[in-house]
Amino acid sequence: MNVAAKDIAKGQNILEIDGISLSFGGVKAIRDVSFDVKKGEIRAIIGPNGAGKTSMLNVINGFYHPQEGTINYKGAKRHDMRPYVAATQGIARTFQNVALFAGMSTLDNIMSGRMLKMKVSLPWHFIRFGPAEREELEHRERVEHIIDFLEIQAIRRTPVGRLPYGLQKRVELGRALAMEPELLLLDEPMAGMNLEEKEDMSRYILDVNDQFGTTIALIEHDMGVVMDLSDRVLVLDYGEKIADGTPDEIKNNQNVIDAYLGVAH
Amino acid sequence: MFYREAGQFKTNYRTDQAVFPIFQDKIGVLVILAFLFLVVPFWFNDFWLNSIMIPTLIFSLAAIGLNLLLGYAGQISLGTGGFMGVGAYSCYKLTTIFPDINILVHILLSGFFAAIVGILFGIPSLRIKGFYLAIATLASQFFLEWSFGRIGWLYNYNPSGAIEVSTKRMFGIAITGPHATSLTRYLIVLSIVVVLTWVASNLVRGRIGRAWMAVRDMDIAAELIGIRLLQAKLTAFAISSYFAGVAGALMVFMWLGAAEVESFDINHSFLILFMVVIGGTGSLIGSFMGAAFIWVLPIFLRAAPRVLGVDISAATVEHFNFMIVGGLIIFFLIVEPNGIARLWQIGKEKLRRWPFPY
Amino acid sequence: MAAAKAPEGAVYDTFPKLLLRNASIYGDRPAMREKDLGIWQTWTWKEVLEIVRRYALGLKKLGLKPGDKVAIIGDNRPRLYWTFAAVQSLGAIPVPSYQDAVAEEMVYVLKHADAAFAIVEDQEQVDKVLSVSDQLPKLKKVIYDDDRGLQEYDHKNLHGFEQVIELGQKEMDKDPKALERLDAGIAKGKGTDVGVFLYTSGTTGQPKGVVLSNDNILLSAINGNAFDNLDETEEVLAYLPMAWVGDHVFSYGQSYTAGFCVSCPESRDTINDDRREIGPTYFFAPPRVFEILLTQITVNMEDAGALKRKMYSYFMDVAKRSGEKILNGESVSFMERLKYQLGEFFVYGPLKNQMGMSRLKVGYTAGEAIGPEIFSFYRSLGLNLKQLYGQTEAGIYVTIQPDGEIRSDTVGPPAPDVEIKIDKNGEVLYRSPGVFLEYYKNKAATRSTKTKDGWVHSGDAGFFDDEGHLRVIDRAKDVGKLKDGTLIPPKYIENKLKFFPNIQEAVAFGDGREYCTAFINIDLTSVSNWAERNSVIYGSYQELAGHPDVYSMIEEHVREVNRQLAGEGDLAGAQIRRFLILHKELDPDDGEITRTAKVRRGFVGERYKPLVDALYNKKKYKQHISTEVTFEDGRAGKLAADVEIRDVPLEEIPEHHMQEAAE
Amino acid sequence: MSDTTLKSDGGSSMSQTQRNWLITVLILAAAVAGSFVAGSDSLLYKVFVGPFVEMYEVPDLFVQVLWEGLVAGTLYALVALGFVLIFKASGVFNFAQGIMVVFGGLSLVGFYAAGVPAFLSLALSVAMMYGLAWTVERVVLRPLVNQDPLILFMATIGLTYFLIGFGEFIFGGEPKTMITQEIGLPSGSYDFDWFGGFVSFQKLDIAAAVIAAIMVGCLAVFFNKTRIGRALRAVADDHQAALSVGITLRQIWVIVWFAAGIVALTTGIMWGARSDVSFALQVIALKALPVIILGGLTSIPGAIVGGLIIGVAEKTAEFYWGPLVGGSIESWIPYFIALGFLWFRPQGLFGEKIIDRI
Repeated sequence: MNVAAKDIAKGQNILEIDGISLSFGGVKAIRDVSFDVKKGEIRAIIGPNGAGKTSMLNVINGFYHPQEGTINYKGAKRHDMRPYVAATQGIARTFQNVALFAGMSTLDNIMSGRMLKMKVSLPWHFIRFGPAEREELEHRERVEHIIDFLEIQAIRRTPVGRLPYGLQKRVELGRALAMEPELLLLDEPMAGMNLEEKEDMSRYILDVNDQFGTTIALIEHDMGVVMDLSDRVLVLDYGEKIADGTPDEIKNNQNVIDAYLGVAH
Repeated sequence: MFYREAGQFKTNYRTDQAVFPIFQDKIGVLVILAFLFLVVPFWFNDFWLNSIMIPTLIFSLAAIGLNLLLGYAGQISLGTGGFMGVGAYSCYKLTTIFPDINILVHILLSGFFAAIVGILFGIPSLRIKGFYLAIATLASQFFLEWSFGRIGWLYNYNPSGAIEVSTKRMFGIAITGPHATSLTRYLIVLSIVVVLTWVASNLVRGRIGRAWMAVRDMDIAAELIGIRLLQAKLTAFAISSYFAGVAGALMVFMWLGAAEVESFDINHSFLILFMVVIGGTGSLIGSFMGAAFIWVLPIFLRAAPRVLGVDISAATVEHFNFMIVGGLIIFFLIVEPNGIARLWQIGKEKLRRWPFPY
Repeated sequence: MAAAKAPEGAVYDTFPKLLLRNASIYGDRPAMREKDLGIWQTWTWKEVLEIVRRYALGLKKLGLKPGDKVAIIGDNRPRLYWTFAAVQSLGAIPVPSYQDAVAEEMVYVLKHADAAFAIVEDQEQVDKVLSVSDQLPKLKKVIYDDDRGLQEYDHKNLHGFEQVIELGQKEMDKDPKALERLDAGIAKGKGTDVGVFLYTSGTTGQPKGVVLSNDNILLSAINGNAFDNLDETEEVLAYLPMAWVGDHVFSYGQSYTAGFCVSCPESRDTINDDRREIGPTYFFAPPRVFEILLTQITVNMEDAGALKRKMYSYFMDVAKRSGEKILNGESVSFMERLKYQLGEFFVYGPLKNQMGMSRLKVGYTAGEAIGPEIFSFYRSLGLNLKQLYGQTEAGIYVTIQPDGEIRSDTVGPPAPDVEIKIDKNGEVLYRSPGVFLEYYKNKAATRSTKTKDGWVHSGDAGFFDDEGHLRVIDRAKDVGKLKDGTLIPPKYIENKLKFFPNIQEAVAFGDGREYCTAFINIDLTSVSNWAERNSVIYGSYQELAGHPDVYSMIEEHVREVNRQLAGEGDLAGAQIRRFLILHKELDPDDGEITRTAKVRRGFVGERYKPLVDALYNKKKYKQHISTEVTFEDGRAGKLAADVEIRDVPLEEIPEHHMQEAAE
Repeated sequence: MSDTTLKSDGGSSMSQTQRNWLITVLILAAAVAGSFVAGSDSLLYKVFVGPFVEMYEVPDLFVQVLWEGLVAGTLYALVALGFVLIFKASGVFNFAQGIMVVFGGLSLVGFYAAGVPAFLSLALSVAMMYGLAWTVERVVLRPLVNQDPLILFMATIGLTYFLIGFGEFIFGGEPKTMITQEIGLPSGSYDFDWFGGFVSFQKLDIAAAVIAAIMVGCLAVFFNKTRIGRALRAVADDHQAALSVGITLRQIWVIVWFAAGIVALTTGIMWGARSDVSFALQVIALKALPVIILGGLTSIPGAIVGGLIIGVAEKTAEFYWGPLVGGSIESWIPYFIALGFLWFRPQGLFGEKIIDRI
C-alpha cells in the first residue's frame, strides 16, 4: 500500500467528473456531483440505498447520459460517454446483479472480454486456419493467466449460469480484467458473499491494483472492506456529494454519520 | 460406455480447442462421414436419395443458417423462406446472365445476394427485439414473396411464373436439370453442406460466435465489453441469410428442378424455424437432427397407412398428418424444450459418465 | 565441452549424470508435465537439462556450496523437482519438507538440517519461512516458484525462480567455462555420496533426518523398474508429498532411471480430473485414496437407475468370482471369461476410465493395511494393484508383491536384493542396498536402529507365512505376550475386526494375561441399517449395543476373525476368547481415541478397568460400569450401564498347520 | 437499488429521433421539389405528388377508400386484441389466433348446417371456444409453464397445425358461406352522394364497427370494473397480486383464452360475412401482426388505434400507390408502414421507453 500511495500522490487524474446532474422523468438521481479519480488509486463510492452510486458508474461508462456536466477521461472532455467508446478507451465494468453471458462457459465469458483486442477480420474466421486460430490461441493463453490469477481453473468449462453467485462475481471480474482496463468500475463486488469470499475478492482487487496498476472505482456496502481497500472515499446521499476524502476523514465526517443514521441500516 | 477418455490429455491449446477434442467423437464423425459419402451412394435407391437425403441435407443447411441467427445471435427471423428464395432467384438470374460459368459457382455466389437482402432486413433488429423483431422480419418474407410473383425480370417473364432449371454439366456429367442423376446431385449437395457446416462451426467457435452469443445473452454487457451491436447483429443476419440463400439455390437446382413463389412462402419459414427449435437452438448438430425429424416425419406418416394396409383417403391422411405433426411438435416442446440436440448431449454425457448416472 | 555429454560406458551413479544421459538418449521425450494455464505444459529431457544447468549455475552464483543443505517446500511442482537435480549437480543436498506443516514444525526440520537455502512454492510458504527466519541463522536465501503477491517483499535474500535462471544464463554468457566446470563437478559425483535427506514424519517424538546416498535411491529405483518392467513410456502423476520417500523414489528416482515422464496436477482440487486426463500407467496411492474412490463409485451407483444398478451388481459378481483369477492367470471357464469380457465393456472398462486407470500397468498401495474387500475390488476389475511394504530407512522397498502372487493380507516376499529376518520378539529386520547411511545428527538413534553389519530394525512385528510372504502385524513395541509366551499383536487383531462394516472400533487386550479379549464399538450407521432389516427395535445407542441379537451378530464376526487367526500359524494362540460391546462410542472428547481416530489402548484399559477385569473373570457375564463422559455441549456427566460379556469358542487350527506344529 | 430501474427522459434516443425526423423531412422536401422539376410523367411525381393530387381532386373516392380502410382496420384491431389479451395475461405470443378465427366461424356455420337453430349455434360456438381455451390451458400451457417465450410461440404454431388438420377433418376444406341473415346481421348498404360523387357504406360494415366498439367497451368494463378483470391486469405485472385476489393462474389463462376465443369468433363472423368462411382466413392473423408492432403487445388501446391506422394506411397505399408497382402490395405494405413508424417512435404508439435493468 505504501508504494501505491506514493504513486497516487504524484499521479495525475485519470477521470474528472465535473458538475454532473442526471434525472429520470423528473426524478433527480444525481445532482451536481464533481469528483476525480487519480491514476492508480482505489476509489470507493459509498452511500445509502438510492444515493445514485450505480447511476454514477452508469454515467462514467456511458450507459446513462447526464443532462449537465462534463466527464474528463484521460484528458478528453465529453458531455457524455458512449458504452463502446468507454470500452475502447479502457474502462471496464462489473455489475451489481452480475451481467454475465449465461449460456457461455467461464472460459468463453472471459474470452469475450478480449473482443476489442482481437483484430483478425471476418473472412479468416470462416476457415479458422491461420491468423484466426493463431489469434484465438494467443488470447486463450492470456485468458488462462486470468483464470490462474482468479483461481477458477476448476470451473473453466462450466456454463456460468450453473455457478454459485460468488463464483459468478469472480468470473465477471475476470471478464473485466481480460479487457486490460485502465479504469475498472466495480459495482458491489462483494454483495451477497460470505466472509471468506469477501476476503478472497478483496485480495484479488488489491492484487489487480498492485500488479497491473489498474485504477479502480468501486461501490461497496461493507464499510470494513471499503475502509481497508480504498485510498479515497466519495460519499453520496440522495444524489448529492456529501463528503470526499480518505477513509479516516470519512469515518469522522458528521454529514456521513448523519446520512447513515438517518437511513435504517 | 464407449468413451475411454483417460490418457487423452492436451499439451497445447490447438488440440484443447479442437471441434472434437475427444478421440472417440472424432472416430464417430469420421464413421458418419464415411457412411454418407461411401455407403449411402451405393445402398440407397433414387427414392431415398431424392425424397429423403437430398431435401434433409438442404433443409439442414437452411436450419443451420437460421440457427446461427436465432440460436447464436438471439435474433428471431420468420423470413428464412424469403431468403432462400433470394438465393434461388439470384442463382437463376446468374445462370441466365452468365450461362458459361460453372453452376456450383453460381450457387455459392447466390448466397451473397441473400446476405445483402438479409442485412437490409436485419436493420430493424437494432431498434426492436424479440417478437417485435420476428414480426418485422415478416416484412421481408411478404415483400420477397410479392417480388418473386410480381417482378417479371426475376423469372425471365416466364408465362408460368416459375423458374426452371436447365441441364448444366461439369466434366461432362450432368449435374443439374432433368438429366442429372440423384446420386450426382446428392454428392454435390452433401459436399457443399459439409463444407458450409465446417465454416459455421469455425465461426461459432471463435470471436464472431462469442460476439453473437454475448449479444444473445445480454446485449448491454456485450456493448460494454466493446461489441458493436450493429456490426454483430448485421453480421449474423448476413451470414445466416447466406446459408439460407445457398440452401434455396440448392433446393431449386439440386432438388426440385423448378420453383415458383409457393416454394418460398411463409410456411417454409415456419418449417425451418421448427427444424431449428425441435433440433435445438444453438446447436449445429441439432439443425441436422431437427431437419431430419421434421422432414421425414410426414413422409413416414403418409407411408404408414399404406404399409399398415389401412385404406383411408389421401385427404384424410393429409388432415391427420397436420394433426399429428402439430400434436407431436407440442408434445416435443413439452418433453424436451431444448430440442433433440439436448437429448443427444444428455445421451452423450450419459455415455461419458457411464456407469454412473448423469 | 567434453563433459557436456556423459561418455559411453559411463557409470550413471548420480541423478545429475542420469539427467545428462536422459537428455542424450531420450532428448525429445517428455520428462515433466504440469497442468498449468489449462493445458499440460511439457518439458522434454533436453529442456529440463538446460533449465537445471542454468538453475544450478544461478544457485551457485547465489552462494550455494557443495555440502550445503537446501530445503524444498511445496506441492508437487516441476521446478521443485528440478531443484533436486540442480542442487545435486552442485554437490549440495536437497531436503524436501512437508508443505502442510505449520511454521513451528517446519522450523525444526530446517534448523535440524542446517538448511542454507529454502526453495519454496509460493507466498504462503515464503511467509512461513520468513516468520521463523530469526530462528534459522544458517538460512541464507529463499527462492520461490510462484511470484503471486510477492512483488512488494524485500528481495535482498528472496529471489524468484526466473531470476535465478536468468542469473545462471548470465553466468553462462559471461564465462563459457562455467558450464564446463559444472559438468566436471557432476562427473566427480559418486553413488556413495549423500544424495538426499528425508525426514520421517515422526508420529512420536521429533522427526529424524534419514540420510540416503545416491545409490540408496538409484538402486532401489532400478530394482523397482526392473521388477515391473517400467520403461521410458510410463505416465506417472506426482501428487503425494515430495518429502515422502515414496514420491522421491517414484517421481524422481524411477523417472530418472527409467526416463519416464512425471506429471504434476493443476491443483489439489483437480487431482481426480488430472488423473483422468493423464491416465497414469504406474500409480501409487495409500489405501485411503482407494477407499475414497470406491466410496465414490458406490455412492454414484446408488443414484443410478434400477437397470444400471442391476447390471452393475451382476457384473461385479462376475468380477468377484473370476476377475482376480483371470488377472492371476488361473484357469477360468470359457463362459465365465465371456461374461467377464462383457463386464469389461459395460462396467469395468468405464469404471477404470472414470478413475483414470484405463492405462494402468501396475499400481501400488502401502503405508497401512488395505481392506481385503477394497483390494480385491480393484483387482477384480483387472487392475494390477499390488502391495508393498517399505520404509524411508530402506530407500522404500522392503517387500513387494510380484505378479501372480498377490494377497490382500500379506505384503509379499522380500523385494529384489533385500534380505529379511525376524528376530525372536517378532521384529522384522532387513538389509539391502537401499538401506540408509545414518540419521542426521542423531548417532544414538542410528546405533539403535542399524546394526554394524547393516541390518535395520524396522520397528514392525511380522512373520512369514507358508508361501514366504511377509505379514506385518503391528508395531513391534505394541506386540504383547500372553502368559504362555504367545505373541499377540493387538492392532492386527483390531484391524481384522474393523474390516467388518458393523464394527467401528475395537480394542484388543491380552498382554500379560492368559488369553486375548476385545472391546467392540458398533458402527451405528451399519448396525442400525441391519437392525431395521432384521426388525430389531431399540431406543438408544446403548440399547442397540446391548441387544442380544446384535451380540450374536458381532459374535459371528469375532468367530470369523478367530478362524482367520487360527490359520495364521503362531497367531492361532491369539484368538479372542471373550468380548463385550461397549455401551458408548469411544470419543476423542473423552480422550479414548486420538483426533486422528487411533485407539489409545492404555487409557481405555485404565478407564474401563472393571470391564477388563470382568473379561478375565470367567465367571462374570455381566458387569456394571459407570464413567465420566463429556457430552456434545461440553457438559460433563456420568454414564452407567450393565455390559454383557460373551464367550467365544476357540476355532480349530487347520490341518496343515497342525502338521507343521507337530514337526 | 431502485436507481437502476428508473426511466430516463434524458438520453440519446430523443435526439436520435429528432435527427430521424429532420432527415425524413429533408428527403421528402427534396423529393417533392424534384418531382415538380421532373414533371408529371416522372416516377418521382407519380410517387410523391400524383396520389395526393388525386385524393384532393376525387374526394368521394378517397372517402370510400378511407372507409374501406377503417372497416378492415376494425377487423385487424379485433385480431390484434386477441393477441394482446393473451400476451398480456400469459406472456404467450399466440400464433393460433388466426386459426381460432377460422375455427370460430366454421363451427358456427357447421352447427347451423347440422340443423341447430342459428342462435343456439352461436351459443354452442361460444361454448366451443371455451372448450378450446380449457383444452389449450390443460394440454399446452400448463406443461409449458415458465418456458422460454419462443417455445410457447412454437407451441402455438404447433397448435395451429393441429387445428388446421382437425378443422379440415371435421368441417371439410371447402369454403362456406356465413349465416349472416340468420344471426340478425344487416345487409345492403347506405349510399350517399357526397363530394360530387357516390359513397357507399355497407350496413354489415357499420354493424362490424358497432359490434367491435361494443366488444371493446365490454372488455374495458370487464378489465376495469370487475374483480377478475383487475386480477387479469395485475397478473401481467405480478403473479402474486393475482393470487391475492383469489384466482389461480390457470383460471386466468382459461379466461383470457376464452376471451380471445370470443373475439376470434366475432372476427370470424364479421370477416366471414364479408367473404367466405375458409381456411384461407387464417392469414388474417398475419395481417394483424403489423398492428402489434405499432400498438405494442401489451396495449389494448394500441391494438385498436394501431388496427385503424394500419387498415387505413394499407387501403390507401394499395389504391393510390399499388398500381405503380403492379398491385397486391397489401401483403407487405402494412409491415413497412409499421417499421417506418418505429423509425420515429421506437417505443410504439403507447409504449414508454424502458431502460434495461443492469
